[in-house]
Amino acid sequence: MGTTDILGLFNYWMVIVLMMIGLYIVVSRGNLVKKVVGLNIFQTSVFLLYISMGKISGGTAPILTGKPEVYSNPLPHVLILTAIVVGVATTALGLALVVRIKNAYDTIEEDEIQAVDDDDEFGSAEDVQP
Amino acid sequence: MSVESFIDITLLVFLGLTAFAILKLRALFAVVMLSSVFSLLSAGLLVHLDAVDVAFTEAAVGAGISTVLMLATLALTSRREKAPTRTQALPLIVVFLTGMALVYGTLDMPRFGDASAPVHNHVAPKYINDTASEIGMPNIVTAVLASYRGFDTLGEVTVIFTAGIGVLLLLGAYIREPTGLRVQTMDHHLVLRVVTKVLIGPILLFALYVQFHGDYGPGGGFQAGVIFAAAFIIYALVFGLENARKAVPGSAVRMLVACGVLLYGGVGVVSFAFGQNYLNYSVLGASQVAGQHLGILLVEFGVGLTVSAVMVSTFYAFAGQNPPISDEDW
Amino acid sequence: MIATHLPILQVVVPLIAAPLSVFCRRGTVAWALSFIVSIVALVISIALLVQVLDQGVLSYELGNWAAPWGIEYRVDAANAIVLLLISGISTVVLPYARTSIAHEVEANNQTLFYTCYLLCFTGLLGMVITGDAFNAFVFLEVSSLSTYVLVAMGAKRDRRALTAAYTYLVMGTLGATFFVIGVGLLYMMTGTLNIADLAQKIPEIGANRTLVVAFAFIVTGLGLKLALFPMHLWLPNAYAFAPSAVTVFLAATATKAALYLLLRFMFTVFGTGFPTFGPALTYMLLPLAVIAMFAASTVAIFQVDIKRMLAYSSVAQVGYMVLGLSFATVTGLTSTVLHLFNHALMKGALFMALGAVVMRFGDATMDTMRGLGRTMPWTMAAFVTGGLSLIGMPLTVGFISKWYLVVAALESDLWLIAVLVLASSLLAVIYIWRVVEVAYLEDPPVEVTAGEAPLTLLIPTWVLIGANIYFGIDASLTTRVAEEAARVLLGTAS
Amino acid sequence: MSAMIIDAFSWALLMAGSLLMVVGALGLIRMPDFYTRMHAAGITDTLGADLILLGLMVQAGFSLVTVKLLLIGAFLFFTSPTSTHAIANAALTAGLKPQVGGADAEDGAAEKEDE
Repeated sequence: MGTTDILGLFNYWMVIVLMMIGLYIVVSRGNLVKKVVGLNIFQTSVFLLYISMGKISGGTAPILTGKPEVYSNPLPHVLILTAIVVGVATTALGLALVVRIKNAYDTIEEDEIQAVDDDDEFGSAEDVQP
Repeated sequence: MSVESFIDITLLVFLGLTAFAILKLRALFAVVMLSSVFSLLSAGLLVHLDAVDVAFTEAAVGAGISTVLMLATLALTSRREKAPTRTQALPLIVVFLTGMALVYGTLDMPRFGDASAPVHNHVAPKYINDTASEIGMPNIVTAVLASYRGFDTLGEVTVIFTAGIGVLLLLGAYIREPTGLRVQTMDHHLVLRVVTKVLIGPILLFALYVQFHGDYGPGGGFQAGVIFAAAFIIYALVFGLENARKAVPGSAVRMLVACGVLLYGGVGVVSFAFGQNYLNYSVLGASQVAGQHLGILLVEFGVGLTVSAVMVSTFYAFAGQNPPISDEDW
Repeated sequence: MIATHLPILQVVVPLIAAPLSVFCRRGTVAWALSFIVSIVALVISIALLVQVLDQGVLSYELGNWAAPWGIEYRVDAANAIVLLLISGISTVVLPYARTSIAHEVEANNQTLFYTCYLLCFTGLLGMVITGDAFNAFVFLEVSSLSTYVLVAMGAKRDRRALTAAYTYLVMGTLGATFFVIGVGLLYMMTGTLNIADLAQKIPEIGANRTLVVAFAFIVTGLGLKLALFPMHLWLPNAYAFAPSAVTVFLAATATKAALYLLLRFMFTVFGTGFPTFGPALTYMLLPLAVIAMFAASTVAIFQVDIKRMLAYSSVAQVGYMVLGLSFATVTGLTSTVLHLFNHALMKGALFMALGAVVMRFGDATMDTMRGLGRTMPWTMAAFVTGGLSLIGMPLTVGFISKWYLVVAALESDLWLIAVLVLASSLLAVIYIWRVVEVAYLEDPPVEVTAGEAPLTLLIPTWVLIGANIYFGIDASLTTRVAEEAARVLLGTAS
Repeated sequence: MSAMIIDAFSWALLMAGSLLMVVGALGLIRMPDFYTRMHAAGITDTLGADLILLGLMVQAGFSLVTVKLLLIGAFLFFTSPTSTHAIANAALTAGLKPQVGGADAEDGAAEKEDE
């Protein structure tokens, strides 16, 4: 693999590292807010992956100027605009759920919630309402 | 190494460091601020990758609205993450394997910036070549977003609408009557009051500029909606939620949320009357270009309306919660 | 004239109804709107199915932009049957939901609940009907986001609905993001997002590591969405704590729509000729499917909450569906599509019966079920019939899909698998019998005064039970469509 | 020739701005308590950002871009002092005392506020 290859793929590899950090936060952390942050990082990195593939060296933003120019690919931009909206929608819902969970359980740590639930289930037959 | 790749690499390394710091830190306040920084840095990278519209949106959403929502959540929950107790081996292995799979996948990819990649030579050239004659506006992204792939955008509006309704369902029922005590108002601060008053006008103006200038430059309904909502949120923060609710009541916001989607969906339905397929804007005007222009203007307005209304109603829902922590903790 | 617009009307009618329902002042009005929309959608989907069986593939170009540039709706036998399933189930669930939801969801949330339901309905229809990979993601997210909210609405009954919804949100978003990564890699290699166009381009490229990874990510992402073992962890709690009507709707449609997308991507986009296709099926999907059948069924046996028991059973049933597709033969795929349809009927009926119990007693645990055979005879009769169908008794739909599955296994010379399918059915006998035993052989607790469920719950339940028996006796229609779907997916349609 | 002078001038402004940014960042790390850190951070928002904007304006010449840059400058002119004020005020309300004298008690209080 030559230097051009490494330079040509560095962008993608770095984006993959970002994605994996995000993914790791989601799967390894027990704090519900932190998980949402992790999801955000994961998704934002995927956005970067898409936009990277649309870039043309020496190209410009796809806004017509009337002069003959090389434009970068507009389609990934459109897709990612949509995906960003999906991302913020997910974030808003996730956070709303976190707030409700806090109200119901008085904690936002996964293992503490689990402990409370186990108590409920095995401690008494009835569910204790908050 | 060219300046181009230098900027690229620097930003990516910064992003990596930020992400790593987010992983390591347990102070959630810092985590949220860093996630905001992460978004802003990626917006910078997006500009560098020629995706100006996306960068605009990422800055407004990631560094703006998401951060506000996260801060609100922290205020209502807790600000410190517990030290992890379980073993981290399995997640690490899963993540490592996933990452390796992706790296393996990059080996046959076209190289970064390669103009001969399939991406640039199949579907995309039509957009670049024909937007001028078929849609008649300089911003290709807006043209593709609102017309060629307009249905995706209708879906996108539906997604944000869903989120708005969802947050209302989850938190709406729990909104307490505003007491004026719980929700901190800051209007006794002279500086904040004056500056806010000075700034809100220009911010709203800027939102309108972004909304209607989207055909020519970066911008459009989504970004405009977020900015519009931001102006409103500043007002609510400084002058109190009750005053904001007086200006625009929650029930009105809820109607506006629906109106935007209806406008977008309705514009599409008009095409039926002319025997054309759904979302064909050409029928709206005398010529194709005129029709497309009007159609895009209308649907972008629908997007802006729904987005700003959803953001405001989401903010109302979060801010209307009874914070379990005292004001002094802030 | 309207006939040409049917594909888009299928999605746009509920999509526009959703914001309209926000304006309804009362929950009942919103409900009525949803019900009307659902009936309209059902009529449209029947018309579409008839058209497809008549004329083959229907294509609808949105905004009149030609296919790979604009977004295309594409209806063939494979998605027409899923559309019919979704709108059909919705039409049966809504009358049921009215009583059940009024009971389980806060009064001031009723209107928005139906808005959310309509959005979920829209999303499911949209992701199934579309012929565009990215558009599928957008509508997948519409359905997912609304699903999270609908599940969380169970919090009035049990706060665990909130954590279930949160887990579902995290796992679902990961799944969707994996799917997007896969689609992105496909786009990178082909330059197109149109499914038909992708199907044409991919064989031209030949052996390519990026495409292999794209395949893996799409299968994993959708696997998360359809709760393929071992990615099913979100499902049991989500089904157990969601409001009953939501559980019925989700169990019958949500995983099915994801399974359809998986079929579409695996068979239409990549195709059996794709280099890693065979190994992925033989070494990944087939073993996972078999493990799912046994592991999930075994876990189901030990559940105390019957709703959760049926949820685990759903994971096992997904195993049967994936097993069918892993043979990659016409009979195998026919069994998958058949089971996709049939399982919706039986799980729908079973969860409806349980929903009636939940409404009367507040929960549906082993303890609650004691003596229900006497106090709620019709509900329990429905449960038993649905259970028999789940086990695979002749004269029920369960038998038809098991039959095709076993035949498909034997056709592929996998007699061991055929034996395993039958053996795993015995596990279903055990967990259904446990409930039946308690319900019929034990006495109801003395203090129980609750009687039979109201007719508004019983009639929809028995409609589904009726469908279970009808399609179990006369399976000619379903098998015909399923076979046609299998041929379409394998690209051997006449 | 004149183009080169303009270029050099603009670069000088940009470099000066960047330098101030670095200094500000350094101060943010090195200063002992919350209020002094804010003091250091103030440089980045005001002179640092303004010099960079000015450098860019010189690059752009008399065009629409310059007008936009001016507007950004005006916006920063209003917002950064205000946000600084709000932050400092919040810290004081929350009971964070400015550190006076010895640097031993470093960070304890400031760290808490940062979170």
